Amino acid sequence: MSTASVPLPNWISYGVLPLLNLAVAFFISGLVVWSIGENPFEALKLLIEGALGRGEAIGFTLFYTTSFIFTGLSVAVAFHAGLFNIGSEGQAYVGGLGAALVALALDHYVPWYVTMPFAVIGAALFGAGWAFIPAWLQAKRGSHVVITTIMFNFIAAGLMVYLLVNVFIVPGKMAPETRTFLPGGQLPKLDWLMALFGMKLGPAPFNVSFIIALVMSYLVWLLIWRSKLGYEMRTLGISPSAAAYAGIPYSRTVIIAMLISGGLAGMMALNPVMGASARLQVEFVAGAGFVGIAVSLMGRSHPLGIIFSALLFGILYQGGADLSFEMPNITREMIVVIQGLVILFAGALEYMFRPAMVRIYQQFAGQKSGGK
Amino acid sequence: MTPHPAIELAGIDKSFGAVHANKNINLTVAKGSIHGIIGENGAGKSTLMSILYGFYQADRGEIRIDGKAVTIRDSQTAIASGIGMVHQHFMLVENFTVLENVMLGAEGGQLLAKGVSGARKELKRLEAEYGLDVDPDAVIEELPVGKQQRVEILKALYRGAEILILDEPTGVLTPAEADHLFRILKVLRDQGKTILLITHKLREIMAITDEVSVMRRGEMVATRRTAETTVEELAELMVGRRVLLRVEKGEAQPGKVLLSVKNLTVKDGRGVTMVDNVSFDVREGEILGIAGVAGNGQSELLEAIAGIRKPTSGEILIDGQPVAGLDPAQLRQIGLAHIPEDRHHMGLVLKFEEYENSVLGYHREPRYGRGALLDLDAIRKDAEEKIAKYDIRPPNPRLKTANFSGGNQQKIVVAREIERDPKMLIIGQPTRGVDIGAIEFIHRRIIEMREAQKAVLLVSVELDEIRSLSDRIIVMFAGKVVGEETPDAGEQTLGLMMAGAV
Amino acid sequence: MDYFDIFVSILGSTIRLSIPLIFTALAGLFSERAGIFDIGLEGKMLAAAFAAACLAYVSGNAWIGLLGGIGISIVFSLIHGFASITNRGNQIVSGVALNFIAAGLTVVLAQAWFNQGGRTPSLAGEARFLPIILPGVDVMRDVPIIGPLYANVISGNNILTYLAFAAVPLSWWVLYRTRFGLRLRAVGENPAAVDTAGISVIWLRYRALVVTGFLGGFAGAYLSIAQSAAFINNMSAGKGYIALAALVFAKWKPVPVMFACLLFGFLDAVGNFMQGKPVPGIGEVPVQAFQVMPYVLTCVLLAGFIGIAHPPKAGGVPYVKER
Amino acid sequence: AEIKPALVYGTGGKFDKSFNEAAYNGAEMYKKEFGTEYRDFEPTSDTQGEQAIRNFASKGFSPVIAVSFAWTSAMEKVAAEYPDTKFVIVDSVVELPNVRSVVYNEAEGSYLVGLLAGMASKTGKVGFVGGMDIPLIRKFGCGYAQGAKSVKSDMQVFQNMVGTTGAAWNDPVRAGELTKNQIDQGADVIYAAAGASGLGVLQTAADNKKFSIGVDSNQNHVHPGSVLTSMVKRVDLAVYNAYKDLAEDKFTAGVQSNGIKDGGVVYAVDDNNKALITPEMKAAADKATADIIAGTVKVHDYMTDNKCPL
Ligand SMILES: Nc1ncnc2c1ncn2[C@@H]1O[C@H](COP(=O)(O)OP(=O)(O)OP(=O)(O)O)[C@@H](O)[C@H]1O
Ligand SMILES: Nc1ncnc2c1ncn2[C@@H]1O[C@H](COP(=O)(O)OP(=O)(O)OP(=O)(O)O)[C@@H](O)[C@H]1O
Ligand SMILES: [Mg+2]
Ligand SMILES: [Mg+2]
Repeated sequence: MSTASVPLPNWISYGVLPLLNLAVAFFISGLVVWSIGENPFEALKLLIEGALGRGEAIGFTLFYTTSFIFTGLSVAVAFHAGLFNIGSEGQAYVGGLGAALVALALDHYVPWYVTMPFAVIGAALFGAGWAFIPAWLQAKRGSHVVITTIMFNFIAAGLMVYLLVNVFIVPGKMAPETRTFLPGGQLPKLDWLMALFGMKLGPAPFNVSFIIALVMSYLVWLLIWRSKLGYEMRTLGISPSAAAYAGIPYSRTVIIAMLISGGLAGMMALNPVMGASARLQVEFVAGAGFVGIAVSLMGRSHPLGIIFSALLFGILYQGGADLSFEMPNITREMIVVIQGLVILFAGALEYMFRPAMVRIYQQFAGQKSGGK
Repeated sequence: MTPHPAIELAGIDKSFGAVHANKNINLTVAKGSIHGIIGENGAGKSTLMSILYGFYQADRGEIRIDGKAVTIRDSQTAIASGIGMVHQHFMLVENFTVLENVMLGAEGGQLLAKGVSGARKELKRLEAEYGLDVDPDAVIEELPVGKQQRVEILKALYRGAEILILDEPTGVLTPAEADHLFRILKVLRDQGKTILLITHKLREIMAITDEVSVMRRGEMVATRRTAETTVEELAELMVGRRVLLRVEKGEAQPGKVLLSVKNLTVKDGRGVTMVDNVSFDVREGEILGIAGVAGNGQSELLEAIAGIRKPTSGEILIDGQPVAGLDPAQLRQIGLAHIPEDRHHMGLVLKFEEYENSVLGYHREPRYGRGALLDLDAIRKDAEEKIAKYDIRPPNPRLKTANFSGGNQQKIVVAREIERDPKMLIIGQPTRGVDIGAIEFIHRRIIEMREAQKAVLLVSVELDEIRSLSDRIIVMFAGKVVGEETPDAGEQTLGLMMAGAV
Repeated sequence: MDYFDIFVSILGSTIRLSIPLIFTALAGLFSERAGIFDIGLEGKMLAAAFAAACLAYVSGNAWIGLLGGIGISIVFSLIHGFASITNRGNQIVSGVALNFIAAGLTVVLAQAWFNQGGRTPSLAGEARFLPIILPGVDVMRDVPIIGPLYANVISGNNILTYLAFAAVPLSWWVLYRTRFGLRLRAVGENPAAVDTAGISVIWLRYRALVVTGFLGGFAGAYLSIAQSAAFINNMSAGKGYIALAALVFAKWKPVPVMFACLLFGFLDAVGNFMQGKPVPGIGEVPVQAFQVMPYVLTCVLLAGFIGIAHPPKAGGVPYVKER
Repeated sequence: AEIKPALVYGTGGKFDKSFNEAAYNGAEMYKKEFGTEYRDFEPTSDTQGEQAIRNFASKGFSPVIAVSFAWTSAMEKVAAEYPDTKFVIVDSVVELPNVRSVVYNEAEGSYLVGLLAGMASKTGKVGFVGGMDIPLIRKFGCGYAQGAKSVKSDMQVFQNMVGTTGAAWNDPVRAGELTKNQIDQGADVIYAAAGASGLGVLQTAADNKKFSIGVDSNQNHVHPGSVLTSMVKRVDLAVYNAYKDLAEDKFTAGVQSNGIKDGGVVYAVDDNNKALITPEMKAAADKATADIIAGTVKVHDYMTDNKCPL
């Protein structure tokens, strides 16, 4: 009890403790791997090689990272306003519709760099739109945003499939997906960036949306820690009663926070839809919205932390794909397990090691002061 | 052979991190007596009682009940040792009936059916014996606080408590309810029960205790027979120096009416009328005090004026303009500052750094940043100035607000609201949980506001505070204004009004 | 097929689809009334379905499968308790994490053990809970109205169905007529009151979570070894969340919980039935519209358009002793 | 010559007792016969499928077979990147010089089992439960309905889809519930074209003592006596032949369309269902087969115009 209030320096709170939690999550993942009869160290080696071994692998890793930065930011922005947005998945899905509509409309006429800003806006608008109803319900009716956003993930899946199957499908084609965008509707790959480091990107779909993601990270940082709106969101997130006292309008702030969150989730669609497959496909989000939760918790809802934890999950996803390729006994769902363990240890059990850490720290600090 | 004392505490010591809440406490309480414990906020009274009731474990020291050393590990062992406690905040399940609350933890078997009839009988007996009447089937949240407290006492007695601890039991009671409580306590004592009474009200100590102990900064500094001491001596023992009971201030120079409340009615979330057709004016250069027992609508009134709560009907005028529809931000813009009752939940965001709290509510003003962004340098500089001027310690705007003490936290709020140079100031409980030095400082600031011809509306449950600061006093009871008095009105008069007896 | 037959058919379908919801919602009832939010019901159901299928397959006995489902579901509950009671972590985050772990681990293990693409082998005979034909069905069948109802709705369900309906009054009884129930309801409203009454809040909440795990195990087992004959990747398909919505709708009371779950089951059944059939006055409605119906309805319910629900007061807040 | 074959399954998983399992059986058949080891991979998402195909290609595997239309765009990309590698895609068409596209005329196969269903039905009502609602599956349903109605023009055909996302391939509970609905409405033969969800259809039909029809692989053994027959797509042959052709240097690219004529789609008869197919049924099916081959009976392919003329 008494240790709960002892302040720890930031490098422990934001550095050592998350890493410790992460280590435990990985340790348990290793046990799972071991229990199904594979060598966890071998698996780790394969995973890291698969994610970082070659230029192409790094390209894939960064491709996944890009998606996770967007969804991580999405979850984080809502989190700062005290909202747990589990709907990034569905918002990204609907965001893909916005991006695709822009690409389909413009790709015949203009080059990609003209399409891009419109696509960013389109994706963000559609993602935000999908977040609006849960946001409104939370703001005005007090319906818990956790459940409504989960429901909206399901509804998004129904809606998108309906559109793809009945509206966008190319006649005679099997897969429910739009036509392939022309280069005017595609985001170019970042070969040159990789070449700068003397690596070849190969076919990896690492593309311009990575840069958009970095820009968004900066903007989110600016929003949360430097803007008046961000200040209001944080106030509301920590203490709704203080926000009411300060005259920060609850409904408006909740809705704006969710709209920004949904917009960021929607932008995630740029990466797979316009950057990789150049078409809108069913289920293209593939769980990235849920990964965003883990990314945001790992990264302590700070854009810089999010970039690093998105990279971590990028490595996990790419390396995991390669791992399951090399060790067919380990299916890709192993990544979902690791993801769950990270959320458990970095999120729900984040304080588990704090008391022990406080004791160690106090001993250490005590020795130092005792020495003088 | 002389009987053992009911309670003996020897060398009790307890720290919370750096806070040394109880230092080597020794205390002896005779059986069949009422023993008072007094001390300033944070002196360690509640901590000591919590140790006795098994909520906390002492770091050192021994507890003897009836001469036998006991280790009180948890509330269960405390109950088994015959100790009952009535907490400052009632420990009742609000949507349960009285009977269910009394039975909770003493159900008398796996199935409820068996215990219920026994419990009813026992409640009847206790009612007859001690005059503790409550309807066993009433739901707690529908009972007035005085009755809720009786349920707490019944709970303890039902478990066979021989020792009863009451922590600030009268803070929420009207004088009449308090009198009723004291009658009950005397009956209990006469039946041989031992009572430990924590209170801030020296008058109550004098009225019903047999002995009184004084705590200061974690230490037990004195124990006196009540009959052999005086209020003045106790006050001095408590604070460690002579106490100024009145604040120095000049004649009031009231100007034009600045704040006017007309027929205001406010209902709470459940539709219960909390403020009932209240009207009053506050002029420039005067302090209007609102006295009343906590929970009689003062909080809701303040919140309605501050724009946090929507009034159901009636008017609020500032400078003659109706403002009832405005939100707190707009009200700040027209010069209304608000020091809220509850700094932890309203006035401050405890997880923020100090400087972030120093602009809470004013963060949209151009001097703290143009456009959409905040100018952190300007805010920090501003915060540093306030820290210096208000002697906020430690003087570090980057420190987390939760790490300041209560008094200093209150100063952060006061500095923010007063330094804005508002036209009018509304204040709730300005010195609750604040140490004596800070109290004097804050009182001086409030007087200065009045001297600068601001309108000040002060709500406090501390009659002394109201009487020493206000130029006029209105009393609220059950949501209504029951009368207006001058500060010279006798305590008795005000007390009767607060009880709704006028 | 006349309207009455349709009605009977939909009613039968409603019951089959409601059972996992009833078990799960009752499971949630116990943890939420004790003040622990449990968004991890979905994961419990999934994990239990997997364990039940595995054990039923290995042992060839459905009851052993059921025990396995209950066991793993309780383990999940206890982890949730460890995070949210012992370590005072965020209950929603913990629940979400457990959902992920269940979704992933079931497939990883199923693949490693059975190599069937994340499924368990099909079960047959004793390894499943088979429909029970109640006595007198053949005699009753031709009685108008009651006959078809008896034969097609009341009879012909598996034992878990009957247990689900028995669990409703039993839950009510435990909650309102036993000491455990009184304390459980109290701890969800005001844990401090329970603590000062000399009852351990932690132990009480853990016990509530064990009950949650116990009931969650039935839900999972129903999916994999009664309703179908194997565990399939993600077979809970959001039912845990729907059950949660039913719980809110039912204002955390056992009997209304049953009716709320029946309502969701009914919607699902109607949706299935209406698929590909024109709706009078509207024409053919896309299947997706029916499929998203329960989710839309959940949002409508949560929005309080049908009465506002007050959750247990202490729900979601870790208990810290006040000073 | 020695080859280094690889196989990438669809997202339903290797042992779905259906489509993917057929491909697996083909590869196993080749392995047993020629002793050549092969590598296979079960992707669970679209990006992953593409990566797997590319991984195999880059590691020198050839031919790389990808079963499922879901890998169409992946195949287009990867095959262009590795022009010297041979690829095979099943259920879709990729027009590249190093790709063999194997497609089936499921409409014809479904017509045949529809005909059998119509003859086996005592109620005059039959059912179809599809997996994910996509044109390919509607093509199954449409062919089936045509076959059933060829028996009796007022034959009632209930058609349901399990879902609209990939999860629909993996939801036997809902599939079973849809089946039960159809049974309640009077259907007594139900055709499942729903991947792993189909197992729920077969199960429910067996539980209710009705007939079901399996798909892709021969599923007659799943519930002997209840599975009337299976509409088999010889994906196993496609895999086997691709390996064999390359090993014998006879590999050809281009579209390989398999209908009734070439034995690419058949209805399965084995010991498990011999008793269920009466001589009349067999005769009718044989006649229909001949008519289709001769062109006197034209089975409409839903995917040519996204319509079913019924
Ligand atoms: N759980 C705790 N953790 C840390 N510090 C605590 C805790 N409980 C009490 N304290 C500190 O211990 C000291 C004594 O507090 P206590 O509540 O006993 O005072 P008190 O005399 O009852 O005051 P009051 O008159 O305000 O009720 C204070 O400084 C308080 O802040
Ligand atoms: N419950 C607690 N948990 C953690 N720290 C506490 C607690 N109570 C007090 N402190 C810390 O102990 C120190 C001294 O507190 P102090 O007794 O002056 O406050 P206080 O007057 O009791 O405040 P308040 O009455 O407003 O709660 C401060 O740093 C305060 O933040
Ligand atoms: Mg205090
Ligand atoms: Mg106290």
